Amino acid sequence: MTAALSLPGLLSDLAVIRQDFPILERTLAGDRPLVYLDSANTSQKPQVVIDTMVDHLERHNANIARAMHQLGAEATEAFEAGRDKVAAFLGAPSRDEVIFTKNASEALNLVANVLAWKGPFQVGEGDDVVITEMEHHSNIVPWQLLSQRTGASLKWFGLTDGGELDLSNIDELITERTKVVAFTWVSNMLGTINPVAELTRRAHAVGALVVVDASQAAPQLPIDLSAMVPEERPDFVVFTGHKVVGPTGIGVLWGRGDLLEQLPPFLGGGEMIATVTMEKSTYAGIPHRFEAGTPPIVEAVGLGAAVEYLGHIGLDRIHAHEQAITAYALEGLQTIKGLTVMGPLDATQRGGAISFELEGVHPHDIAQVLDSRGVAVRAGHHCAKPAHQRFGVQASTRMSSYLYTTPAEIDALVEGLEYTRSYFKLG
Amino acid sequence: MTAALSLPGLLSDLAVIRQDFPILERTLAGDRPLVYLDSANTSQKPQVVIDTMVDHLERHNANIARAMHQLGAEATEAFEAGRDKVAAFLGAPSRDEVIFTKNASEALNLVANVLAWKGPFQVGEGDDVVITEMEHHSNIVPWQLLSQRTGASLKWFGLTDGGELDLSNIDELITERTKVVAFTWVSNMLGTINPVAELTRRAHAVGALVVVDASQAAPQLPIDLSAMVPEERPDFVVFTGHKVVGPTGIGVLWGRGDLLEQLPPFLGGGEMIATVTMEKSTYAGIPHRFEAGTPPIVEAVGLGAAVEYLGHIGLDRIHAHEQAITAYALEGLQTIKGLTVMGPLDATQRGGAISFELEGVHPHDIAQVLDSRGVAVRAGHHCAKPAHQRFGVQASTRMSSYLYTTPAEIDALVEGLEYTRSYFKLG
Amino acid sequence: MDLDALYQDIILDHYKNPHGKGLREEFEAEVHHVNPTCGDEITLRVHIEDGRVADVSYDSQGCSISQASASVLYELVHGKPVDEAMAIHAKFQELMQGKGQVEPDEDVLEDGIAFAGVAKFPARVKCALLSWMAWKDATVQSIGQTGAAGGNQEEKA
Amino acid sequence: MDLDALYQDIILDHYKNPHGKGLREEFEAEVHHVNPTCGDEITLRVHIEDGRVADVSYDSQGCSISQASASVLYELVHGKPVDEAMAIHAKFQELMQGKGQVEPDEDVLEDGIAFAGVAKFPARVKCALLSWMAWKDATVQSIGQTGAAGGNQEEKA
Ligand SMILES: Cc1ncc(COP(=O)(O)O)c(C=O)c1O
Ligand SMILES: Cc1ncc(COP(=O)(O)O)c(C=O)c1O
Repeated sequence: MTAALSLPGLLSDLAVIRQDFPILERTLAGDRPLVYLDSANTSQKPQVVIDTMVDHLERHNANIARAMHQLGAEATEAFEAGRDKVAAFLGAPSRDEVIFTKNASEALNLVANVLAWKGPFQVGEGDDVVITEMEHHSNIVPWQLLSQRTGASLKWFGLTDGGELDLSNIDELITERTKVVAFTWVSNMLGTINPVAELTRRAHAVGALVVVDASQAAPQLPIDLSAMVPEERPDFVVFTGHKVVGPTGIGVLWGRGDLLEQLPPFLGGGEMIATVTMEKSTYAGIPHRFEAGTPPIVEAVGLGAAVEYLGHIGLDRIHAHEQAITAYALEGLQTIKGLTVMGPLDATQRGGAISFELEGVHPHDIAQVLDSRGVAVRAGHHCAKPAHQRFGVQASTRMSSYLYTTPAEIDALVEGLEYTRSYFKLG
Repeated sequence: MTAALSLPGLLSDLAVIRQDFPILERTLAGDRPLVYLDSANTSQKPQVVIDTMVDHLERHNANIARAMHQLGAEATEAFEAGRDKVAAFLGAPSRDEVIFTKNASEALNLVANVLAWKGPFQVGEGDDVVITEMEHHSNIVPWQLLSQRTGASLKWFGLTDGGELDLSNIDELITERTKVVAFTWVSNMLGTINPVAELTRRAHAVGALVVVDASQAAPQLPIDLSAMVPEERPDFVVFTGHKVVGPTGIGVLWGRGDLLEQLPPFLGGGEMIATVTMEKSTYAGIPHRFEAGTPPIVEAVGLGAAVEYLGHIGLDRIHAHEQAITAYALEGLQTIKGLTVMGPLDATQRGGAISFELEGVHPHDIAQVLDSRGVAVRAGHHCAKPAHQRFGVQASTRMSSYLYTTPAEIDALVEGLEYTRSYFKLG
Repeated sequence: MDLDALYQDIILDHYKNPHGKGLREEFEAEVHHVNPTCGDEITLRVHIEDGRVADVSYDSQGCSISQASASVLYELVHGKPVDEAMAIHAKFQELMQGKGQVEPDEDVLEDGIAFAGVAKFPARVKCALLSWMAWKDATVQSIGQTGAAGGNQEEKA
Repeated sequence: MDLDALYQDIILDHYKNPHGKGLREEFEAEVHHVNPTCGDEITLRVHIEDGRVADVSYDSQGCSISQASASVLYELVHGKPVDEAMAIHAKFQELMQGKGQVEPDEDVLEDGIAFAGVAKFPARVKCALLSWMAWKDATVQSIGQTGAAGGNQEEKA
């Protein structure tokens, strides 16, 4: 196979974009160039994100809101500009609906946790929470904890053999008892893109809250919450900074403002209060109500630069690039004897994470051999054990591309897999 | 007053240390050099912390634990080395007892939150939780929420007029009903240093858990948990990265290993599990059990560099420096007509945050005038409303120094306060 | 930073001699607003009579800007028809949120124009707006209670 | 990275033809261990008789390293006195945690010396240790049950 540099949809300025990512120049042990195909795990960072963070730390560092000196004003402005940029990135109806958490997992836990406490949306005995078999553990365990702790029942959408949600029993799953429906927009294992609008409409029809895990969607699909009709707009949307070329230490919870205003507090402390007395405390308005303590300041500054960077390139173009690379990869992978791709096979209907099995070699061993050639992929359960169990496997190998991935890197993967077969003496 | 560059205890290499902090070269509006006296709010960052983070992002960035490629191994090693460095900084009996959170507030909430759930330490009706009137809101609100949600009673140590804990009714406060005693090591408002060993011994005698907020202690006092006798060693110690010359987005919870092992999980998700099935999940051992989702990776790397930097200078020397500057500041402040310092007046018995009132000018206005001269202080309630209420004031002005503070900067503060008096035409 | 742009004499005068300060007995609605960041507080009562702001009485703690702003608020709205007072409120808010780019209208804002300088200090804008937000909140509540016309209830903050 | 240092022929042989695999009926303790990072799993049973490791039977899923390691474990400990088996365990663990700096003792570790290369791959050390940790856990439990001497219970991981 030869590098098809002219695949339709490929970013025309791919070579220039790659120059934005200093790590791509690294050579690894054995003088191998890095072929990074683990972007669904975490993305690499462009220079502008790093430089923006450095400039903040070297020139504008101060605590925010509470500090009224010049540095404090600069830091506050930079931090809140990060919120504005994230709001724009999501097309959020209001910037105050954007809450910074430490990662996507905390954002999901925040919602699940506050629903355990007294309030108009409290979940309890007799209520149902519905999730899916393809969720990341971070969108499973919080709901398991919620149901264990409140007596609510946890229900699951199953999966079809093709890796789609099985909606055939939706009427049994989404009923008047349903209080929450939580699901991933794009699967981090199967790549499946779920029907957000349809599921949301169904859940809203029975008065359930809808929580969408957009951790894998935000990096690659254009999102415009304002453009969604209210019945089809989820109530909460979550993503994580480090997968959208931003830093670790920051995640985002977007929530419908009127809902957020009615939820009980999550973490208590500085910044989230209106007033504190020994008898009782009252809480600040959103977003601060859910941001206890010093927030991830330099991280919000970095995340702002990150989503702005993606915006400048254009999410439509990034999406097209991902589709082109994914199609090319699906094609290449299927040339390999004994290799089975899990999840949808049509690149236009899926995200860019491709998990597969190779008969006769365990995923760890595949990843190890690939690594010896500089090709970085993920092996294991990808924090999606129930989905693996559904397909009767314990682990798989996953490649995942991003806006800096080239067809030549896919070629390197495919060649590496051929080499793996020969290394393990498969016929 | 003239700059006393030879105060005993002052860091001998202060001029060199200042060069490590790029922000100290900044000039502000009006070409004023920055005089940063807001370090109790957040500390400035030395170049080595910034550079270490940049190097990580530019060369070693990957997700940890789950990634088994070379970058993943490097990132994991760098992250876990951060944990080792923090463990060494605290003298922790075991590195696995060091849990990374997003800030000190989350660490405190973690403890308060898990005590609400079923387990050997569950807090409920009839139980007491004891805190103090000088706590930061982040060590108040979590306990208010816990008591509201479980029916436990919240009790408070009061304060003496001198700003010390009033221990006269300790026998009524710490009883067999007491399940938790939580208090700050060093007050962020009054500067008071609390008797950790004594309080811990008393609390342990009745079987209560002891939670110490070391957010203001960790930056300036040498801490050696291993050297403490078990009866006097707190069960949990909390601090925050951004106050120890580290980045935002990371905090630390140290907890006694056998306790942590018995506590129910806090946030659920990736990394904190042993196995996940649709029926049930089991959880990983410590520290991962309490670190759901992608942790603050680059932040842990930065924090590691930060505590190592402090360690190289020496916490003893930093402590002596703080005491020297604090003594010099207390002296200077008291020359100002109408100025009253709140909290202990003996620099050897207190931390480096000094809150004060100036008759006839509101703290915001003081801070504003000082800011116009480049002097950055904090004005307001410093997230310690109950303590302000105790002293019958609604707000105060606070100066806080750190290892880079010079006597000349204290002079600038004192001169700025004189100018404030004249600007507001006080006689 | 030009301190004098912030601390205009008018502001310092109102700070030292606040107009209308103190809580008075006739009112339909009382509100308590705080600035969570710094802890400035105000308790404010509004009395509406015949579609007019018959009285605004308040007790407050805070910096010179927040105190002077409450005093100017009192001067500008008491005795005015609710509609007109609301329009003044809108003008003042526009001025405060204009980052120093909005030219104040002295005919409408009178002493309030002294706050034009405050708009250049983002951290102080909240101080200046505290009493005004409290007033609007209380006024909308008063109108709800008295059923008096003229208030624009949908605009409730 | 030197792949051949990791995938020694001995390892690949044990992987393809694991010794002692399968769960057998005689046992005092059964444990289930997982590697949370990657999901490798093992169910392992230990049967102690007269102070000896009469049998180690297991069912496991995982990579070549973890599978081969279980097979080598079986070969090294079954039939040995518990004390001696524990000593072998200690040696193997030392080798694995030695970052490639520990020289393996072939007299004690036999085929286990092939794992010396694994110690240079930090991400794979856990794979190699999974079955060994499970074995120790189960053995300590078995001894607790049978009351047999010789086990070092305090050392429980
Ligand atoms: C004594 C004390 N506790 C807790 C905190 C909270 O720290 P953070 O805001 O990083 O959560 C602070 C600082 O703000 C503090 O000074
Ligand atoms: C679909 C999905 N949800 C949630 C997460 C959790 O994100 P984080 O680890 O940043 O909390 C991830 C990534 O790990 C993911 O892929």
